[in-house]
Amino acid sequence: MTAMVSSAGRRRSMDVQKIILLAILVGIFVFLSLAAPNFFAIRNFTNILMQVSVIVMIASAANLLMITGNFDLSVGSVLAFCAIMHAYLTKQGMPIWASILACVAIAALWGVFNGVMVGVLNVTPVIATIATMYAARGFAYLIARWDGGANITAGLPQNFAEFGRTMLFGQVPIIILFMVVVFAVFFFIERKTPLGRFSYAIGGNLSAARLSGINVVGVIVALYVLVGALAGLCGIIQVSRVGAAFPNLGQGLEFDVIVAIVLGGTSMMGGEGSLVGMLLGALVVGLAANGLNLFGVQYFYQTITYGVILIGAVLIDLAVHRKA
Amino acid sequence: MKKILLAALILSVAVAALVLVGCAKKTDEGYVGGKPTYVVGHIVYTMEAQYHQGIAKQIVEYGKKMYNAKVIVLDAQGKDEVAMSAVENLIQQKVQAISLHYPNTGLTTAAIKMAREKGIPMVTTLIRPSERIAPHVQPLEGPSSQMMGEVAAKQWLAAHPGVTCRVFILDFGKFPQIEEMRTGAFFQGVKNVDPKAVLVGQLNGFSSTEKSMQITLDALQKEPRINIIFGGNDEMGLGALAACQQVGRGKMKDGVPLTEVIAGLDANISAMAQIYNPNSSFKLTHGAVRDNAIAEMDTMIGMITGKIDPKKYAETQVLSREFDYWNSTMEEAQRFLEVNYLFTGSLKDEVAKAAK
Amino acid sequence: MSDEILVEVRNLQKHFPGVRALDGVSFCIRRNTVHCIVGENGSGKSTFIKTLTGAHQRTAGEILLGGRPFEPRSVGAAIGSGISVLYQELNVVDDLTVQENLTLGKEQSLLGFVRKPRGLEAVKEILLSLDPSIHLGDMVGCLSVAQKQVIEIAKAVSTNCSLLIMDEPTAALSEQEVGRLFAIIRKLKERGITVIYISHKLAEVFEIGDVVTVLRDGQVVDTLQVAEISRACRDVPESCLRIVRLMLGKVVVETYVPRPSTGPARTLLEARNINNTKLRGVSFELAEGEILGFYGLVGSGKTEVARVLYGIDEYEGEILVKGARRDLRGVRCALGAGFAMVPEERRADGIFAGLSVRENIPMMRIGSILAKGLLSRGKENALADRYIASMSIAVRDREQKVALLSGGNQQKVVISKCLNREAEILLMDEPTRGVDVGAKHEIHEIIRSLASKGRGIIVFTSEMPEVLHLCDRIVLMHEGQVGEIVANGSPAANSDHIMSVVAGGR
Amino acid sequence: MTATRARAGFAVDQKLILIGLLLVINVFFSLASPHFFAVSNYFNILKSCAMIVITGAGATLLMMTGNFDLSAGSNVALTGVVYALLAQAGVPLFAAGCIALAGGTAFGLINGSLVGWLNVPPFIASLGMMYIGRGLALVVSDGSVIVDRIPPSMLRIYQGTLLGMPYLAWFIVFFVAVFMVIQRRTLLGKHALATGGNRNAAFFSGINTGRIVFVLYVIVGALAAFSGILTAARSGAGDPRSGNQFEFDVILAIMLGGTRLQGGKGSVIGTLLGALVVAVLDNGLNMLNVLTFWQSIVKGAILVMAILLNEKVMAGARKRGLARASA
Repeated sequence: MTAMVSSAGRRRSMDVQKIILLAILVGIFVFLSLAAPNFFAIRNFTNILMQVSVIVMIASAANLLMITGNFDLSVGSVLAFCAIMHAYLTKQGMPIWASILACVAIAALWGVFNGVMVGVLNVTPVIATIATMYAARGFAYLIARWDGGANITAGLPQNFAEFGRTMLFGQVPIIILFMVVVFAVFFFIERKTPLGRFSYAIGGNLSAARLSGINVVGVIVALYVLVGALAGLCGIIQVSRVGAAFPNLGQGLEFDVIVAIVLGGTSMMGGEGSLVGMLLGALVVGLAANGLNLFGVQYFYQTITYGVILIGAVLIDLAVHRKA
Repeated sequence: MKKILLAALILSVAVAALVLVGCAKKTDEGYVGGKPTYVVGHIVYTMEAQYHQGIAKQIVEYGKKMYNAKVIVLDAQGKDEVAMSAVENLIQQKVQAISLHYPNTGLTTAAIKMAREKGIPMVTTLIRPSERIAPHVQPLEGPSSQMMGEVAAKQWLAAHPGVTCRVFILDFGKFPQIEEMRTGAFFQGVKNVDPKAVLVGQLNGFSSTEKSMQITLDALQKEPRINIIFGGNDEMGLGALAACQQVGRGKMKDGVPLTEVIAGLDANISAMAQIYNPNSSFKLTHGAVRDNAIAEMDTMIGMITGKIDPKKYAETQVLSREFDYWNSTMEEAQRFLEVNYLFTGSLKDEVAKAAK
Repeated sequence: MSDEILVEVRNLQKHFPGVRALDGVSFCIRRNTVHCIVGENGSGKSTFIKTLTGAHQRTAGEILLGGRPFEPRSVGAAIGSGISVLYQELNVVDDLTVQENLTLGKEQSLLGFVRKPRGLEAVKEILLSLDPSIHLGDMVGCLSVAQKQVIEIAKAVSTNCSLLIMDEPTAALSEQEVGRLFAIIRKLKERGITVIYISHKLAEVFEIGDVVTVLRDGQVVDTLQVAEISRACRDVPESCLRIVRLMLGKVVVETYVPRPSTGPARTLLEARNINNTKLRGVSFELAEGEILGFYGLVGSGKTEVARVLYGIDEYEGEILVKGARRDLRGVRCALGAGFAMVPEERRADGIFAGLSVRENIPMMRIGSILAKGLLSRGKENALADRYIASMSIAVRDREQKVALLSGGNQQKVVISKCLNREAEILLMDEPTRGVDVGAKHEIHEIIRSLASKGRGIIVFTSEMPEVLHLCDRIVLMHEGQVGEIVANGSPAANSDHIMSVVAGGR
Repeated sequence: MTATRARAGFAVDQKLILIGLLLVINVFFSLASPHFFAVSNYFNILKSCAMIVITGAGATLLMMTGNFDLSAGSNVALTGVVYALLAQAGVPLFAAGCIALAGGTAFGLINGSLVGWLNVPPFIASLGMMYIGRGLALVVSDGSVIVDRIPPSMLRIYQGTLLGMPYLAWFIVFFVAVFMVIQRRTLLGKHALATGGNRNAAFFSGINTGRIVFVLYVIVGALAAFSGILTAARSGAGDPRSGNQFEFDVILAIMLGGTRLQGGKGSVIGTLLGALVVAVLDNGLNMLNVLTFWQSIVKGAILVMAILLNEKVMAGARKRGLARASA
């Protein structure tokens, strides 16, 4: 019950949790390959990766953020906002590269906004990011409206739409490449850079971090900016994949992200967690969804399964600890 | 400290207030004689969908032009509680009539009764309430959906004789009336042409292009032989198209389906741009925006002026115009968009862009 | 009556994976005595308590409570049978009033409704007898650590417990408060309560203890009558070291040795007329290679001085570092100005419990392990090993979580972290709090050697022996002002004079 | 002694802000819209936030222990559907209501067991239950609104009035009062605060913190179930999609009311005020005919402002030595 025991226990749990997730993953995998039609096919694996890619990309940054003990509920809205913004700008004839830069910059600004509210003004992350969530979504719809509709679909440069669906070597959708790159970058950040180290420190003991002269505010703002920027980037990628921009893009994304992270063993209190765990978590969810769709199961049952997996994974984890 | 508090409070409230006034203002001008003759309310299921926004705009425009009426538009945000308090809100604002679209048929009935107690007549639209006690405006979606099914099947079989139609459908998650008027009717149409047609799957696309794309990808994984896809609205149809193109399908050669035929619903600009693009496989849609809005407005005014009995169920049916690559011209589509979605651009250019 | 045995421990064993925390402990505790348990960190003291209070389940052995076998399944059970514990991290709810805290868990209630507790007079009486300055209506959040302790003691007493266990209760107290606490303990004895008193400080053992049991590596070294030892001490002073020897196997006698001053040292730090809410006109100087001590009672402002110098609190006045005026707003500028601090609250402000020793040490100067802007594992390991060796930190390996280290070693990690900053001026707030005698000695040595390397060191402490043993000059604080600055070794540097200054200003 | 003053001051200040905020926006809307300032409209406002307040009253205590329930919304939907199904099957409404209540309570029971006994983190436990509950609601109703053969008397709870005041308003008064008493006067309230304030302290005082959390989850489950019945009564139908994001509105109201997510001090009144602020905003903005998208933006702004002011007060309280000033 003292700090020592519990924290020690949690550290051990990290790896255990990863193993459990891996087990679950393999379990679902084997089951589906046996039971589900056309599950076991290269194209389906790229398909699954493609579907978790957005989540993984954003969660890569959000994972570090949660390690500091904060989180961001506004990613979905920021994604939508940038999607619309990008569509709007390109439609007005702005060159694509310029528009991409502009939108990512704006997304980063949303991040700054979150970071300042949380880091400087000490607004609790829930409220701060929910507020941003409302605001960004609202503006997304407004921009679409100013453009004269509920969404921006017509008038986008077509070649850009094609770009998002490019297949590398005719096999791998380009978005998977993006995912791998982003994941690698953050894996590197987590292990190799002061930013990563400081995130653990801040989550582990805020006041010690302050007294050690770590620039707490800087780190938190930086992470919020990274999350925001990635959300924006994903928004642009989605536009290019879907071939149109809708303000309701990325609805509920914030949850998929947090679920992936938490399933991966990052505690919401911060101080511990790992990118690999997050990836496993995301894959578990993605795999389950894919399988259920292959079976053509009504989404009623899909939601139930989602919940069962969530609770089940944690329960197994706890059960294992009771023994250990 | 107290000072800081007070200052912050007043300041931020003031800012918020200004924003409100700013956007509240512009709705209240341009009426004959400075003030509207009638004030009516219109509750939208959700402003998210282009279709519903379109109807809202039409009602406001038409109401102003035709009856010098002010239309207060409220968004139900797809939530029961919001919808109900929207009704209460309109009653409070003493509107003279209300038009309501909400899929919870029980709620619409309750709303009608509540408004009636306060002497406010109400017209429902698109989804019929559980009790038929008030006028209702209904686009004839059923026949058009069926017709789309038939056309789609015909075109597919023409291009691929002997290949059975395998249909995949994206819906909103089992709404009976949607089943009857859209998805069911569409598949019926397919079956009329190809009795052996099979329904591969029917999943919820959450009326989101993004989600529909993912789900369609899985569906194509399950059954690559899918060759007809119907999206419960154009957003979902576009999602299906995106999915097909992602896996290297979604192709046509001058209107000859190579991989599959996709149909949507609502007939909005984005759909049209694809329909008249000879290379994409999104080829059919139907919808009624302006006529629906006009019917709603006329019914409301009719009830106010006593020409229509607000207690009697009378269904005003409006045609849901069907558009497809083969049987309707781009000019018709252009005109439809201008009239219904207040479209100012040129469909030809859009298509040209899309076809690039 | 007073000879009756309250607790008898027979061959108690507690094993954790890999560790034998308790390895066959046996001894008796007589009723109505103050039974001290001493031993280094990690000698098994806290494990013993946890087993006694049912927080841990013993591996083997038995405990007799009042002659009957005692097997507490839970903390609740232990409380039920009259055992209460005063832990180091205080267990009071800040958001509740004193009264609510005292009655917490045993409120009288009717159908779940809290009734105005009837036994209140009793509680009030107890509280009054312990510390009259506390009122039942106060919010506990506003009380001092000592006062919170009193509340916990009062609570224990009011649950008419027969055995009260105190785990290093004086760790966070000033001498004055310690005195008051001892008075309270004596009162408890009068009430017929037996006290198990766990401490590092031998002086306390001598002052308050009746019997002392020495633990080392989970085994009982010996159990002695304090009276005998102290008598022995009076006769043959050397034998006073016996118990120390018992505890450590090595002798520690600290006396101040004025270090040869290498000529006129440069002034490192100069504070002129520092004022803020707590401080009034504080001025002092710190020379290179000097150990400056700040001594005073709690509330005298010594901690506030530390906070000002480390940029935590705002202040008016001048602070010159090496003659240059520095404006210390925020920790980061203080660090920039060449300060580094070992904070008072090790757990709360010092260590990153979840991280390994290796990860902790470079935290204050990440640059020291960067290669081309990236963390270099090689450098990091080297750094960690260097400090583990030089500070003789007892760890399994550098990857061990700091949470799992004993208090003394945690403190060493904190100090290493601070040293790695390589700052010219070290602020050490209670550097040896909650550290066992051996480690304390080592830490003092480290501080001296740093000073001899030319660093300026300021030690803020509430232990007079520490000041007298360690510091070259002593700043005596009283009510936020500098009472007097005495050079150690000078006749003024004697405990009576010092006490009179810090207590009465003159 | 400053302590007692500090405490009082703290409590008052924080409420004052919300009350002040409420006054300001009320005055503003009354001036801006001719229809806003009317008894009937205030009844509308109360009706629109009734479910949030009712559930929030219990959830406040739960959050004081440092836990929260994301599954409330799903519980609302599930209960509503079950209630409607029973009514449809001809079960007398009262009986149906009781059964539905029992069902919703069982739902809370699961939450409680997961968090209180099995130590599953509240976020995961209740989020999982949110999905499960939503799914179940859709399954039992087969995704469609349950409306046929529902006795019209079902609407009465929502639309009926007593002494000129809607039942829902009475419910608000009742539940807020009850839970104020529970919070201030009962063991449960005290122990909830202790559990959130300092778990160890509670534990060593012999309080069974697990049980406290468990009980509170059950209570919240029951309250959410009751809200579900009211929701069904509002539309005279069971809608499996109702109560979507209900849990956020609840948590938002609670946090606006000054209760911390981490637990510790909290107040039911605060929750009521918080819910009112949001409800008045929604209502007033609709009165001003503000475009829904602007509404969400303004709402976000006001939220942050309220919390910021709370923070300031907290800081002030800390300065006055309420909490230990830490570096």
